[in-house]
Amino acid sequence: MRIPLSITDNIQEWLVSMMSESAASYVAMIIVALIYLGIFAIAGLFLVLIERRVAAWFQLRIGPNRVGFQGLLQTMADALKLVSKELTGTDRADKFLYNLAPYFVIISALMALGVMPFTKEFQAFDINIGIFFLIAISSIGVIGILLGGWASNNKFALIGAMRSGVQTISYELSVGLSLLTMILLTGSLQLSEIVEVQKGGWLIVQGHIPAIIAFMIYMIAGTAETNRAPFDMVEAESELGAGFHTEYSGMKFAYFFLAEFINMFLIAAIAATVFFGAWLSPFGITESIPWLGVFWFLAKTLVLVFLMMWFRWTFPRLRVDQLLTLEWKYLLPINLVNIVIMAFIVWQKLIIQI
Amino acid sequence: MTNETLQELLGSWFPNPEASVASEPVEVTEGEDAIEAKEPINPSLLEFTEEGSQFLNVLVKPENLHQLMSKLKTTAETSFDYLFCLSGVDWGTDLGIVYHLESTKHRHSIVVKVKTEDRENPTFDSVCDIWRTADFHEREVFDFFGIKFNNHPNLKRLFLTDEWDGFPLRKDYVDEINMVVK
Amino acid sequence: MGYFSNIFNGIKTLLTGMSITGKYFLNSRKGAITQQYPDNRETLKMFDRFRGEVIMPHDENNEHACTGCQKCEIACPNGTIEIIWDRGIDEETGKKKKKIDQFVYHLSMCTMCGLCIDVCPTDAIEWGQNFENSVYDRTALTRVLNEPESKVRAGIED
Amino acid sequence: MQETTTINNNFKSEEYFINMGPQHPATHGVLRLLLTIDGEIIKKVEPDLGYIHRSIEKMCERDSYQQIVHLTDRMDYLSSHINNEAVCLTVENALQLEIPERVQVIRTIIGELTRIASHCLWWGVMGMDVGALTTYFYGFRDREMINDIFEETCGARLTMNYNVPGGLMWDIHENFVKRVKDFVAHFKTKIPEYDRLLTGNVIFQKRTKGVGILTKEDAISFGVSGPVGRGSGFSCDVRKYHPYSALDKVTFNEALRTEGDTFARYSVRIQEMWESLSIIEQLIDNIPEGEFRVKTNAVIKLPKGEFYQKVETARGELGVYVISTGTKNPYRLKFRSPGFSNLSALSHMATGGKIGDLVATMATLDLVIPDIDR
Repeated sequence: MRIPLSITDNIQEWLVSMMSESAASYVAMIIVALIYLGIFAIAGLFLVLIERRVAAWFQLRIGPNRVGFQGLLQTMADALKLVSKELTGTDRADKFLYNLAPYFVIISALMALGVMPFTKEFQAFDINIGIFFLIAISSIGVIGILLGGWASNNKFALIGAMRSGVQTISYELSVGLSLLTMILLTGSLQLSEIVEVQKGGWLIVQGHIPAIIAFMIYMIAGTAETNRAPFDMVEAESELGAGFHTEYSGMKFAYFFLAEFINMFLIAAIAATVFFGAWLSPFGITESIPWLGVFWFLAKTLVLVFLMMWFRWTFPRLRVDQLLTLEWKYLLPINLVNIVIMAFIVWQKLIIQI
Repeated sequence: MTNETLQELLGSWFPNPEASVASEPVEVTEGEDAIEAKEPINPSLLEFTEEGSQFLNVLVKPENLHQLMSKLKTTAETSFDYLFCLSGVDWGTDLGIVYHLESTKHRHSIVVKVKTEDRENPTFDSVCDIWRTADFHEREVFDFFGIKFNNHPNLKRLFLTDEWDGFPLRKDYVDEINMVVK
Repeated sequence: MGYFSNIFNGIKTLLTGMSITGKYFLNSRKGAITQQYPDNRETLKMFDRFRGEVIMPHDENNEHACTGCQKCEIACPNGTIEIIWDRGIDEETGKKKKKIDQFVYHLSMCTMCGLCIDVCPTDAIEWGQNFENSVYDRTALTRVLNEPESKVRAGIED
Repeated sequence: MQETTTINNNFKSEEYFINMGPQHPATHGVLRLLLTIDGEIIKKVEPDLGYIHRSIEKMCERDSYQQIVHLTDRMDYLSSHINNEAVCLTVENALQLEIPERVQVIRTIIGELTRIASHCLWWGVMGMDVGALTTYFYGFRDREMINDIFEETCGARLTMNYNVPGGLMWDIHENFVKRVKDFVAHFKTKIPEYDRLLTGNVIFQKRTKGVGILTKEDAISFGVSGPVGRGSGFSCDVRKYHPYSALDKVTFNEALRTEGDTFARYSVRIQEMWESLSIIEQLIDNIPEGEFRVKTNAVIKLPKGEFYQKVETARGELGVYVISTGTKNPYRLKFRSPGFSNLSALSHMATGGKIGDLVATMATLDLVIPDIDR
């Protein structure tokens, strides 16, 4: 199996010069995994910081600005504090599941990062079912939440977990269908190919009206997938205290917290890849400098992350039945019609090509 | 309705049987027209006073309390539908309740008082089937004065713990540790 | 058609809300209402009438205006003020006169109602604007307001 | 057929209890609600009170009338000025004191400012309870301006104790009029912003409309008052029916809605902020000159008798019922607190709704726990 267009190749070639091929491929995988783990643990922390600063600016506050320059080290300090904290738990909790849950959540979040095309070269794992893999992985996280809520032996946590289950099962459909709409345009699930297609214009431009509708649906459903406000039924601090992670403390809580932010990054990154051409620069202005792709990718992703933060700090929370109404009565029918429209457009070649 | 007409009307609801020994015993549950026709000048079981208060005060016997209250609420001329204050009072020898009523239709007010000398086991009829707000207020009175209410759906301590000894707002309550007496 | 107008109206109201928060986001530099407290200590000035604590002003001769009439002690609802007084001999008239030994003020019990200052006939006590009252030991909140060796200003009668 | 029954039995839903509070973000203090719920549906709500009961009524029986005033600050601390005013009015009416017009006008202005401040806080917290966290800070920003006005004139931001039987503790500060005018101008631009941010929001409307319905009959029967009652069409504004201080000199509309749901109560409060602004505007330019305090005896003794005074706090009708035996302490003093009666209707309003509805309903009840626990 050859994995094209990926940094694993480069590392593997370098390793093969030192050891046998099979050993080299394993070592390469571990090295790449460690690099990703390191980068995204830190990136997650910075996302938390960004969220806090952005929230503060929406709310007439300043936000954390004491630890390090402009509070840059604040979340590091918080993480250190969380690591050093005592891990508490409830009596008669299902200890094994209780301990397992945070790892489920964080691992599923980190796994999805593997296929993200940061640039043409910087992509760990470019499988031909990339989008499918992403959708599949991103819904594993909910199992962790369900486990955590159920195993905590706390009624608030249980309600939160059940809500999470309901929510994810519903909104998965919309995430999948809205991405499917775009796949009609690309004809491939492989992320590198999806990016390649967009050299003739970002998909949101190519697909115009149905693509914009699909993007809106994707952002709504994606926000719901990450359990963020206005869809934070799972936590809903004014209703459930802290929801499914009520009984978690210390590092286990930090895993949940970090996973939420990495998930948010992921949802935004998928949107950036599928709708906004991943690492492609607008109008190809920096095409000659390939490593700037990372910049463009992150810029697009962060803009979308900011959009999600804007949602969170503006809107009230929906009620749990309204959440389902929104999905089943609005998003899903519109989505299905949208796919038909998109198919028609692709069939009739009404695509806008630059 | 002015206080005088109120007094007249209310008095006619509860004629004093001793004042009309000659006449037949009157069923209090009968329509008011019948009673008025029989004994218009009958002194009442209720005691009225306006002294030292801005409202008309009615003192009613515990056994007539519930009947008077439901009449006050349902009769069209009075229609006291708003029980805005229910306070327990310890008058030294008596324990009692003061009901402040207002009519949202006629905008007149009345104060109904009920007293009992039984300090061991004071009991009145509950009015929470007439005004639902009485539910909480009666629980508060029970909590602080130890006055019990018949037919109350959920009569238990509201503010204090169930183990609390005594009834703090009674005048004879002593708590040497927590109470600072000046 | 109500279905679609619902959607459009809904989205419109959501965007209106976002425009409000967005406006504040863009003006966040000058709009911040945060008081960076320990840093702004220099510029933080309380209003003249602010009730921080009860103080007894002394003049340059270490004299105050308290005659020890105990009106404040009676007026206080919480027993915050305790006046330990004594009888001394007035130097001018030679008569016996009440004077305070210690004006004890329990800040920990004070509710800042201001009744003591309101009743004081000689304006001997006033409001201080200090608001940083936290201490490590509770006994530090019990203060003696009159300075040691201080005495009543001449001519103050209750 | 037989099998279906078995399956149903296996999946029989079970009611269970949840303890909401005393430490819960939505109970705004130390209110404890015992919820019986079936899934998300609330079957029964039973409030458990008394976590901060201080027995103010008993304390009043040993305090002088001047001292009682400052205790009322600690009841409904968001409308402390109006609480003070209630006690002062009771004493003044009992003594039949002639209160200068200046005092009445100042009391009314500060009372309405208190109402706006309380509603600002409520608006922020209401938004937060339904999940829009940003409203909290916008509400507090505007409330802070009022608190500054209070601090400059009264010396404290929350527990002001500015009223004394017979008038005011001090005259108003020289900046008072200017600051109030600044605030009125500022706040007039902010209420439309509140509306655009939260009131119009489709999610907010979905969350509040048709939720926690209280009919007019129930409202009267439960004795609810203030914005909660007026949201149900129960015209109960004490300022209209039993005007006190300078409230008979101003014209204002009683905010009234008939729907009786959470959104109606919300709208009433927003409307009340406009009305309060209008009252302040009518009074602020012509505060009459005169004394700010009438001399009273150092020891106030009320004549023998019973006195009742109603005022309209931000939460509803506060009643002060004093039984005096002619001594310097009241024989019995009862506070009819608005929050207590309003809370008694919560169970009725929330039953059958979801947990999210309970939170939204509770937010529009605008509970202040010390007011309930006293």
